[in-house]
Amino acid sequence: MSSPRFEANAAALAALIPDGASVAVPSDNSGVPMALTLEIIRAGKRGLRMIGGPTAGIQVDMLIGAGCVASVEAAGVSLGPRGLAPRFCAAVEGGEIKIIDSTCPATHAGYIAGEKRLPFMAVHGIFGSDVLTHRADWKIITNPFPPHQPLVVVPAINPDISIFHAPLADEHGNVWVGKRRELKSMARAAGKVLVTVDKIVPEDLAGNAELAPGLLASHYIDRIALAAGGAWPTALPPVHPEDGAELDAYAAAAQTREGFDRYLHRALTPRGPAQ
Amino acid sequence: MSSPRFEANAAALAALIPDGASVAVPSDNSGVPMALTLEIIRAGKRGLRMIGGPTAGIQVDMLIGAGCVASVEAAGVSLGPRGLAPRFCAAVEGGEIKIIDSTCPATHAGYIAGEKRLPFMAVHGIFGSDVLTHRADWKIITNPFPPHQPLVVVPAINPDISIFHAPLADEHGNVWVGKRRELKSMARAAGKVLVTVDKIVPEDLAGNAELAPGLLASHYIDRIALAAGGAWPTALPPVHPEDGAELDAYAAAAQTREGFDRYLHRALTPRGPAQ
Amino acid sequence: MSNPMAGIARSDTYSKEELLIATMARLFGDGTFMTAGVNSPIPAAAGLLREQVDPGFYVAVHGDPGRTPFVDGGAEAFDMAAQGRLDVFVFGGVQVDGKANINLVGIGPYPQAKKRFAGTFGAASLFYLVRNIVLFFPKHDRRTLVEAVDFKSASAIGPKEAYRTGSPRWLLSERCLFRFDLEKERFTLVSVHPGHSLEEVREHTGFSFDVTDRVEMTAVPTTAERELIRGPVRDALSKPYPDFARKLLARQ
Amino acid sequence: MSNPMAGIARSDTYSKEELLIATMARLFGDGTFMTAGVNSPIPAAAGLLREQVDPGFYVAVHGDPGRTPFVDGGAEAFDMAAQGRLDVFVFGGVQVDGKANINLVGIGPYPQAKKRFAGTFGAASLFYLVRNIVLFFPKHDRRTLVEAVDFKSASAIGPKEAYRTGSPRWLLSERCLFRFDLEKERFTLVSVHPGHSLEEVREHTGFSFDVTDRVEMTAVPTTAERELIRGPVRDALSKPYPDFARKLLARQ
Repeated sequence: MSSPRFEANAAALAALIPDGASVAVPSDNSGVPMALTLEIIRAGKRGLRMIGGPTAGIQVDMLIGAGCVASVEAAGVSLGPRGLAPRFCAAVEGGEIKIIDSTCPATHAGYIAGEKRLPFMAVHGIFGSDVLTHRADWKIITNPFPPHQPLVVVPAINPDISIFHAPLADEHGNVWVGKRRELKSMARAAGKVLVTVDKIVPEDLAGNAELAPGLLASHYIDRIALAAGGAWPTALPPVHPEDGAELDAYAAAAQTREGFDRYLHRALTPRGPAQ
Repeated sequence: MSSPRFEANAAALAALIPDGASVAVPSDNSGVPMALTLEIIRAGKRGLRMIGGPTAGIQVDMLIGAGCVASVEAAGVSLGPRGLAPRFCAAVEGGEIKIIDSTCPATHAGYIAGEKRLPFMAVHGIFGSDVLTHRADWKIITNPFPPHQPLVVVPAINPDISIFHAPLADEHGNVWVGKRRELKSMARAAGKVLVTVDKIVPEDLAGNAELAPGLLASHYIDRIALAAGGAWPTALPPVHPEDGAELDAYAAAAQTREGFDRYLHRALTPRGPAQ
Repeated sequence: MSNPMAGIARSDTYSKEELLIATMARLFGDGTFMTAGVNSPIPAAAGLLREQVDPGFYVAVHGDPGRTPFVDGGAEAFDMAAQGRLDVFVFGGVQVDGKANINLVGIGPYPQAKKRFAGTFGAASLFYLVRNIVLFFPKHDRRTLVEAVDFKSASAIGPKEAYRTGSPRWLLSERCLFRFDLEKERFTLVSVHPGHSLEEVREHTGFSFDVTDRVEMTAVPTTAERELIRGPVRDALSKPYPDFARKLLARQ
Repeated sequence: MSNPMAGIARSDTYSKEELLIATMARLFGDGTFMTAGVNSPIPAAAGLLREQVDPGFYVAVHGDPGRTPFVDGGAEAFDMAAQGRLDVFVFGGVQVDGKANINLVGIGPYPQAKKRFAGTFGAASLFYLVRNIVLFFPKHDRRTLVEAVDFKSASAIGPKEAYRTGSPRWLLSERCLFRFDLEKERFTLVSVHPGHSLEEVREHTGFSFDVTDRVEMTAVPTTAERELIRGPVRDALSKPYPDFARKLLARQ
């Protein structure tokens, strides 16, 4: 059975993401790999096709602002309580990136189909929505069983790469994602899985009955790197809350191109929560 | 939000199962509610339509032997390492019960569709199998997306009642099922969920980050009863292994009608692991 | 922070926000489980108020980890909704039209909007699943309540045979309350808030709607409701929405 | 327990079981992940032997909680198989026919069989998903290796366009080893075990099969293989299969 390789740091993971790759990322506060994101920006990646899990936030906004992104497929991109994602909105309004609008359960269905290698999955509702109108890749079919009602079906999502940050891994390569079950689907659906973690312990977590249900087992993971605090400034439940001041600072700075550039320059220079 | 009611004992749960109900049960060593099973037998339930999770073992064999069962839908019914399920095989050979053969991932797909209230779900393979030939309720469809290959689809399974035994519940009604994720699907797919547990603790387990991923939350559960050792003699990982001697005794006794009746009489008389 | 009351319109005995909270909470009467989404302090407050009035009611509040019943990640809420277990959800947006379509995506053309917003989130699916959907558009003008939204993020107007466990039922604004009739695909005015009028509502509404013989006035928050809002509701709200709790629900 | 060797057929240097284990393990050569199902001591032993030879190989053994990589319940293994992550699985049954169909359900009519067995388990789906499927029917006679099974629990003969990540590749019995050709829908005899012959195989096989110019003899277990079987394999097997480990793999 394959085991993930441990890399020295997030930069080594970023190096494994080719330009133009489709990259699945978690919704905010679900293990957003912010340290890895900075390394992707630092490495100057281009043309990434981001896929939300099913939404996205500061991470994708930063990647867009840094010029790494060609398209975003998401049910929503925002800074949550801090309002709109400024670089995302500006890029869509400016026609600089392609936006592929989705709706949350459709994206979940896509990942679940992807995880099962099923070609499609059905989703309730969506009729009448312009999301459906603009998704040439979604279809309305007739339930093959009585009462033969119409149903929206969406194709499997199988991203080239899934990336996320988790609180804990063990030396065997098992990663604890806790309640964020969609990370399991996103990982299993992906061609490659790159994970940063706060901590690596020797104990085989698969043998720990309490932690096992929240594990993504080692054979789904390609590379792991230690990046303590790698989700900062987003929250990483249950380990730490968001850094509200830092997120406020980002939301304010990113309102303008210049402000964003200044923020990014600062973020790329000293690095991480220690500053 | 609805919370489950706590009942005094397994007998009170058995009383809630009407004759003729479709009843989903776990595969062996996945939380088989044996104490509840004895109460169902004691209450003289009839015409139950059992659905495996996706397989079944001693529990369904006993219910068949006791005359409670009209039909079994399962991917397999056996005593595992102890060989065939004698009362099941005799009842099928004698035409006393209806057997609806399935295959494991099709049953899983049925429960997952049921949990999502989707009318159907696709399953890989199965082509050429006589399981498919004899399932008038399964269909071959064409994938609506390219390459438009054929696919088997199975209808949702929404049992009237799901029953299982779990190691732990809290006073709020959350039940810890650990790694047995299919129990979550089976519960959410069901009209009613009846659970016995080894132990009830005051702590709100939903607030325990380590245990939460293995929880079936209270709002999916209708009734809970304390039944310490309620999975005995089957294994309840991670709490206790199977009682091999007792399972050997069952396997030997159930080879004949008379042996089964003697075993059942003994099992109904003093009760449980304490004897 | 020097003047926490700044900018808050008040009547003598209740604030505008308190009226909206109390009115919204009454719309939740037949539910037991509500989810309050991101950026939704008033819906969260209404849910918390309803909890105070009805011990069988529970609201999961986004942003309060102590108020989530979800243990299986992001997909669980949508499965719950499909199971008919999600009774109440409050949706906002940038536009709503006379067929209860809402727009969360953008103003102007698509995809290159003149003004882009966050996106549809779960609305397109939940419009068929949540039993009692309240559309909450406090800003009530002809740019918000429009004849036809620029982008239908979510619409309840689908095939009759489609699986459905719910739909939009209410539209609450700063001026009034409408009820939505899915069969007729139209809103009916239920009541205008104190200080507002039918004529004013017509003037500021971009879609046509039905009116009954006699236009009611929205009931003002009772003393009991105001005390609950200013006490336990405010306390519970101070965790996910500290600023809102402090500024808008300050004890009078 | 007085005579642990009782009833065990042995050649001078290896037992029948050791030959089957060593032969089976060689069929796993290009895999990395195997699952050994319920009641499968010889497949489990073969997997454990392969692990000793190839550190990249891993076998999950049913009945040994320390040897399971599954944390998401019963469905996970089938998803893994669909992902192409399940390289090796060994299936048995009550009948196998010349098209590699296997019967796990019953002898005689359906559903009211003359002799009912447990059921199909996951085989109907896994026949399309597990890359390298070994059919293991130690009892080699015309009642077991039949022209057409009474009930096709699992068949690999499906539409060419169907999703497929694997299929049956081998049939191993007490007498010989066949390779299955999915295109031709036929078995080819690969080798007969020492002490057996082509004529004997023909006599006891109910289906027709292809033969190459020269019938090979199955390679006997090497000294190294035997030492591994009698050492670390036996030790690992003693947890899930204590009786089998004690009786059949006793050190000589």
